[in-house]
Amino acid sequence: DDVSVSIVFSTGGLGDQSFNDAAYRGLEEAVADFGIDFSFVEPTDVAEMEEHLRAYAQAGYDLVIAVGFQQESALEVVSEDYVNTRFAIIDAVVDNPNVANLLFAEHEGSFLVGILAAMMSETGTVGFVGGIESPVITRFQVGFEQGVAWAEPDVNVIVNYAGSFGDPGRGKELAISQNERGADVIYHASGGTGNGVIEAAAEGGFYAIGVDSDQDHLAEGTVLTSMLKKVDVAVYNLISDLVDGHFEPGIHTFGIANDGVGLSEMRFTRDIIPEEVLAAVEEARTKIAAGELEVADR
Amino acid sequence: MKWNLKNIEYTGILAPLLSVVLALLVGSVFILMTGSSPLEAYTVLFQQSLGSWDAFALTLQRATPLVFTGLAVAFAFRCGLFNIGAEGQLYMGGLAAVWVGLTFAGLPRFIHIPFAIAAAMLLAGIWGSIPGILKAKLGVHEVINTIMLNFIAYYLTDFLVIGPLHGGRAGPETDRVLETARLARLMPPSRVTTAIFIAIAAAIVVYFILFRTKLGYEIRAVGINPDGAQYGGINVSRNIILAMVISGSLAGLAGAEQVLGLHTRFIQRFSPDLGFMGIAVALLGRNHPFGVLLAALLFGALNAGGAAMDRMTDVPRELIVIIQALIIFFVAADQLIRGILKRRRRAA
Amino acid sequence: MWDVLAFLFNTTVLAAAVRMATPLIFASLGGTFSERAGVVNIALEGMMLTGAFAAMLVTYYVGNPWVGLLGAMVAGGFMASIHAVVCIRYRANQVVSGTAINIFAGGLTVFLLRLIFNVAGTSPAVNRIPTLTIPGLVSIPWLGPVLGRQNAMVYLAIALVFVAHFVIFKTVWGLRLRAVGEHPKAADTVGVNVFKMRYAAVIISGILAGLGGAYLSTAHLSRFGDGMTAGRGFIALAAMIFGKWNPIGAMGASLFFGYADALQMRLQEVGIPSQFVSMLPYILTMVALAGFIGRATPPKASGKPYTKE
Amino acid sequence: MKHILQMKNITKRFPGVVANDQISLDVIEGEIHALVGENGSGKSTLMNVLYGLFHADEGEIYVRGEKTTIDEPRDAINLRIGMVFQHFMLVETLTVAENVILGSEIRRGVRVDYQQAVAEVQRLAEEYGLNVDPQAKIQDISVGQQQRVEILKALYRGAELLILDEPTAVLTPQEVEDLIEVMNNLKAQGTSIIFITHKIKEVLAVSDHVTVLRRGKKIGTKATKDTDERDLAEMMVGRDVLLEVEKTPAQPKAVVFAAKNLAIKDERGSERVRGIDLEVRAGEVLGIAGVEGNGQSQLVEAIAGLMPIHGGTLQLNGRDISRQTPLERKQSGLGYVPEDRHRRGLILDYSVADNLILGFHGQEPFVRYGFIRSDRAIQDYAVKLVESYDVRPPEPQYKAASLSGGNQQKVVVAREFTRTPSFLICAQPTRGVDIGAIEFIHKQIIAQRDQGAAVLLVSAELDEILSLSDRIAVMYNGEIVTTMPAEEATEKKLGFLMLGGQPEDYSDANEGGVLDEVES
Ligand SMILES: Nc1ncnc2c1ncn2[C@@H]1O[C@H](COP(=O)(O)OP(=O)(O)OP(=O)(O)O)[C@@H](O)[C@H]1O
Ligand SMILES: Nc1ncnc2c1ncn2[C@@H]1O[C@H](COP(=O)(O)OP(=O)(O)OP(=O)(O)O)[C@@H](O)[C@H]1O
Ligand SMILES: [Mg+2]
Ligand SMILES: [Mg+2]
Repeated sequence: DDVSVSIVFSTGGLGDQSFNDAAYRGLEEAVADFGIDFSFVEPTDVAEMEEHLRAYAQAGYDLVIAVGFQQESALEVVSEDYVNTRFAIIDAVVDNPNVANLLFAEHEGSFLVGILAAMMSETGTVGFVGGIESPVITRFQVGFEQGVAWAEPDVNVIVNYAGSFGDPGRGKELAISQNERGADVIYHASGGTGNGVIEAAAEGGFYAIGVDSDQDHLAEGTVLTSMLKKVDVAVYNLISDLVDGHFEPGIHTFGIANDGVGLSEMRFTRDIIPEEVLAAVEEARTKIAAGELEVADR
Repeated sequence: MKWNLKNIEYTGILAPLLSVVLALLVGSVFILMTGSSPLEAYTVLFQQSLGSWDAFALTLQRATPLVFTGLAVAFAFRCGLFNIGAEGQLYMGGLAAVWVGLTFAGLPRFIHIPFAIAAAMLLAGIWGSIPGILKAKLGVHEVINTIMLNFIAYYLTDFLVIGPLHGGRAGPETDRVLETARLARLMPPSRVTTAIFIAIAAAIVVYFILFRTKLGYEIRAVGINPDGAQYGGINVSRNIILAMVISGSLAGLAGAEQVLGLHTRFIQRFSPDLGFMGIAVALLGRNHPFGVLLAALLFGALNAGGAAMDRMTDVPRELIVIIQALIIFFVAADQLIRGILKRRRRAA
Repeated sequence: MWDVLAFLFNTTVLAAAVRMATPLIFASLGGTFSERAGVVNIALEGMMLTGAFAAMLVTYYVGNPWVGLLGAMVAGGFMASIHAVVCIRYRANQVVSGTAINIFAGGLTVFLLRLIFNVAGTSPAVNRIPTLTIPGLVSIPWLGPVLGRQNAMVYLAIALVFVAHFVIFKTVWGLRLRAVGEHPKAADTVGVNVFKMRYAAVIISGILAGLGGAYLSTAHLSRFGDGMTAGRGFIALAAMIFGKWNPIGAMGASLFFGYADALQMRLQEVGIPSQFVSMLPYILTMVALAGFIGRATPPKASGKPYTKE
Repeated sequence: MKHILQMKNITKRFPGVVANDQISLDVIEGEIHALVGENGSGKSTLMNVLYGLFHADEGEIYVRGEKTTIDEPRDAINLRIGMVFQHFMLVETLTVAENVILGSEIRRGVRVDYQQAVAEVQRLAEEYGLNVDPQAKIQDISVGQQQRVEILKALYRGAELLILDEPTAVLTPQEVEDLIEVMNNLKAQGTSIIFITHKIKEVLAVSDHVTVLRRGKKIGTKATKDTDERDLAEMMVGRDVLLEVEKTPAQPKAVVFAAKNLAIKDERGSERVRGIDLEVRAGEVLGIAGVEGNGQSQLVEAIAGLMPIHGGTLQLNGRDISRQTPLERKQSGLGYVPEDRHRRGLILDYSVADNLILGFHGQEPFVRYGFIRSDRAIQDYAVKLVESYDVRPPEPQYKAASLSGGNQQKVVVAREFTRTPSFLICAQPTRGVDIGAIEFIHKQIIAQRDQGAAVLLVSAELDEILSLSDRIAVMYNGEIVTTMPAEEATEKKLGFLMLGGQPEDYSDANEGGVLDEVES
């Protein structure tokens, strides 16, 4: 019998250049490698989550993956009703024996970004643009701030929230305003809003830093790096484990140590970044991986 | 009690039905463009909304909040006010409900739930009263202020839900409200809660207020002819404010339903534009409470069936949105349908 | 005191205000035409979104963003003509039709994005309408930094405001437009074709809203994003009312919104939670309306379908 | 004898009514042809058919001998037919000149040539003695002036056949005189006119022929000289009509209503009523004569509590009511028939029954427990009123909007009169109402007086003032010029005073108007 996997995405849907897309990439790779049966759904609203999870469980899928914290409470209920189905949830914890919880230490990755930003800044000011303020986005922000402080204690961080994940126009204006206030490296964790941040950087001749997926190509040379949240890897591994017959419930944390988060390859910017900056990033990376450097998540 | 069905102005069930059919026909063109089968898609759409009890339960669940927001918009319309702010009022209602739901431990169910609902209605009513007061006293157009208050409500609840009211979860949401504040599910696992009864009761109460009370008489008079109403000894300002308060509190019920029933918590920006859909529901229902019930049911079915269509077919979810829009178009433009029907009849 | 003033009238803030206001100006002008003719256009949001998409699409294929603008105008006009037919010919409720257009546009743009580019969410980057430097203007102190170097569409928007003012208040067509929105039957009895006027006005409103969308996708930015109008159509609606259904008023109101927003972006640091700062433009608007503006009377026939015997 | 217009066997049906049933109408070139009939008899409908607003179900139209089809107002305009509507077709927010030229604008390129337009309107206005300010907005000018704008619109378009649908209903006596002069002028220049009116005197004074309609059917056409008041009245109503109001001398009792030093400003802050003193006693009718726009409307609205006062006091039955809400004033015994029944008097979308309780809708027995309506009680009450006030059709559930003007007025009168108010204000109580209904309403007003009500009658209709009032006050420019017993008043004298003449300057020598000639 073929293994069958289904995914319920978060309301951002496919095309978010963030974890939905990443999860889908992981699924696609797994399909290519293992030839599994699969199905997915892109809900438009939080209220739908429970019925989709339930329907997939009911339909007998071996693994049902819930993408995003929005599905936490829905999965809590459904995973109790279908104890023989295996579930996974990204970015949240549902403490049931048939649920694997995939958590990402965005703050750790953001810490590295902060180092890069602080050291690349010539003005002594860097910026952060968030989407809608929430605990997850705050993790990006505080990780970034700690990284900046660790590398260059005097560098100032300007923080703005756009109030939306889908307003690139506002993202651009926020970046311009931060730039006018001196920021010359701006990190965004704001979904589609961030496209505007990157455009502003390209136009204004300063640096932007992408998030979640590799956004370096969006403006070559302008996007210094992207903070990768490797949901694709996590999903692929999860399916691969399932195929091999050792699905493991419980909490799986993806951080620096297991390469679950990290920086992009910096294909277009590696030449611009001085050696000592990369060295500092590497130093922090190894320290965090070794547990010598602790990054707070709030 | 004599139902005043004349107000619904539906000459028959035929026209709306035909509208839906026509919308599906046009929608099938889009589906064919993606290479999927319209027949398969529509079979799912129907079966998963009305095809079984479970499906119908889902439809009911989706319809419930729309009944409230539809009634809210319709009520304001009856007083000549265009309440685009049901969305914001809904959030404020949800906010009050979740606060009461989280805070007052030890209350028995039969007190805790009404208390939470009342709080939702109160806060949402106050939120609705702001554009009402500004309109009545200063003549500021309610459309602007209701739009503005939507944004303010988003940001206010955004803040509270990750700040003072934030729960122990990863997401921007509160903890679940206390057991005693949760609306009971009628036929688990479906999430149809007792809110469905509140919705029906609300429609009846709104009908009653509008058409069977002195207050309704005055509110409608103000809506039709404020000068005439003033002449008739009706306090126009007071009725405008009151209508907005009631409208707001109805939208607040939608918030309470979502928070105490569906999600059992307040999730940041949980509403999928329920307030805005309420506008369409109200107008499709001809601003009559029973028309609103029917229109909400239609939308509920589209939502329920549409979600399943996304899951069970290859039709992308945008198409479902498009088909929903088409159905609204055709149902709204029922003159078109009537025209076709008339021509048929004449030809026959 | 001086600090505050310097901050409030900072040229970078004002320049940002102009940029933020531009899409609102286009769309609120559009709304003005439509409502002046008696058709409520709550669909500005959807028409903007369609325009934003079409501008990107055409520019993507043609390469020339000016041609993209034409595409936006056609697309906005097309959406508007649906609204027009449904509202004018079939006398549907204008608000319902508008709501449906908004939903439709949201679905259609992503549907096409997927069909054409096989992506959802964000389109590829395209060429942009250039930024212009106005030689004389740019060197004037204070005004220069604000208005001297802006995207060509900013100037287009401002120019269109005055064109619209001229059209509505000085031309034969404008006279008829105003008559049709106030008292269609009166216009009818003197031989003005009410339906034709309304069709024209609604389609113009779609064209303008489409331009507003195009500004977002091919002037301010260089790609289309799912739902990138982000409620601007509704703000434009408010601006239209705030501006009392006058082009110049609509521009003023749009600038006010833009300004409040630009100010808000620079305020997010003083220790108050970001959400409260984000509320500022909306609160300011309410205060301004309550304090200084007062009553605004819509065109009398707006929202009412016209029926002939 | 050339016909400019022949309408043959026109039939127009509305759901449930045949508004025009095989009606034929011949208008001779250069004549004034009066068209009369009760409210709802089909006059406006016939004219709307002629003007292209309604499409006849059957029948033919010949203009200047040629068969034509008129689908659009534009067709009518091209045939040089002009129409002045009963409910004005004016855009309130536009200026006079803009309204006149709308649809046939004077252009300069794409622009409207406003300068030229204003000059042209000015010229026309002077030529026909239709004085209005071309640059004023419609919303700022009086109803009489709006009427002139309507006529100017038709003249501007070169109308050779002019339809005037109840043009005099809203005019003051002087304005009527002026209009008649205009009509005669036009006739002299070859314009043919169809003239709709409810006032037989006017028919007799200006028309050459008169056609009478009743319940959608044509009763007949007569040469005006071959008919008289009584004859026409009977043709219209189908029975003998009492043309004079029968009443006994008043027996005034205690003062019911008193205004002292009353001052009122309008929304723009200009003073419309300047220190008026007024007393109305139980059992008398005090008539206020005045040219419209001299503060009568404001006076009445302020007494009813619908407009703030800026000075002075209002007393009803000895109590100060100037701070009371409109509702409290009603409850203190004030009844009010407003001049604009569409704007003030009725909620047109409400049923007749619901309109009959407007203002009392919060009282027993219509409402129980202060909140819940009793449909039974409302229905019973409405049935009774509809019957005793002869509202047609006698269906309390019909929307007020679907009633004819006369019947709408009866609804208002029924509502206000039934409550036997101690103080009753009647503003233009018979405007636009047919003679049968006028007779009825007049009787009711006298009946109220005889039951002891104090009645304040405001009317632009001098006939009405003279025949109903026991005392007459003349208002001019916000002040009461003089008050006199009705016996001392004549139409001429009132007319003189209404135009600003001082009582002491009046002599009987003033020349008479056209209408006097037909006074029987
Ligand atoms: N648009 C319409 N829809 C339905 N019925 C109508 C319409 N217009 C007129 N009627 C009906 O046609 C009949 C004739 O009305 P019409 O307006 O021609 O009367 P009229 O003689 O002008 O009355 P009045 O003296 O009050 O002006 C009435 O019964 C009226 O109710
Ligand atoms: N939709 C309708 N349904 C039924 N009757 C209508 C409708 N619209 C108009 N009428 C009737 O048609 C007739 C003609 O309308 P018109 O506008 O001439 O008013 P009217 O009653 O003559 O007004 P007034 O005498 O108050 O000036 C009126 O009797 C009116 O009540
Ligand atoms: Mg008439
Ligand atoms: Mg009439």
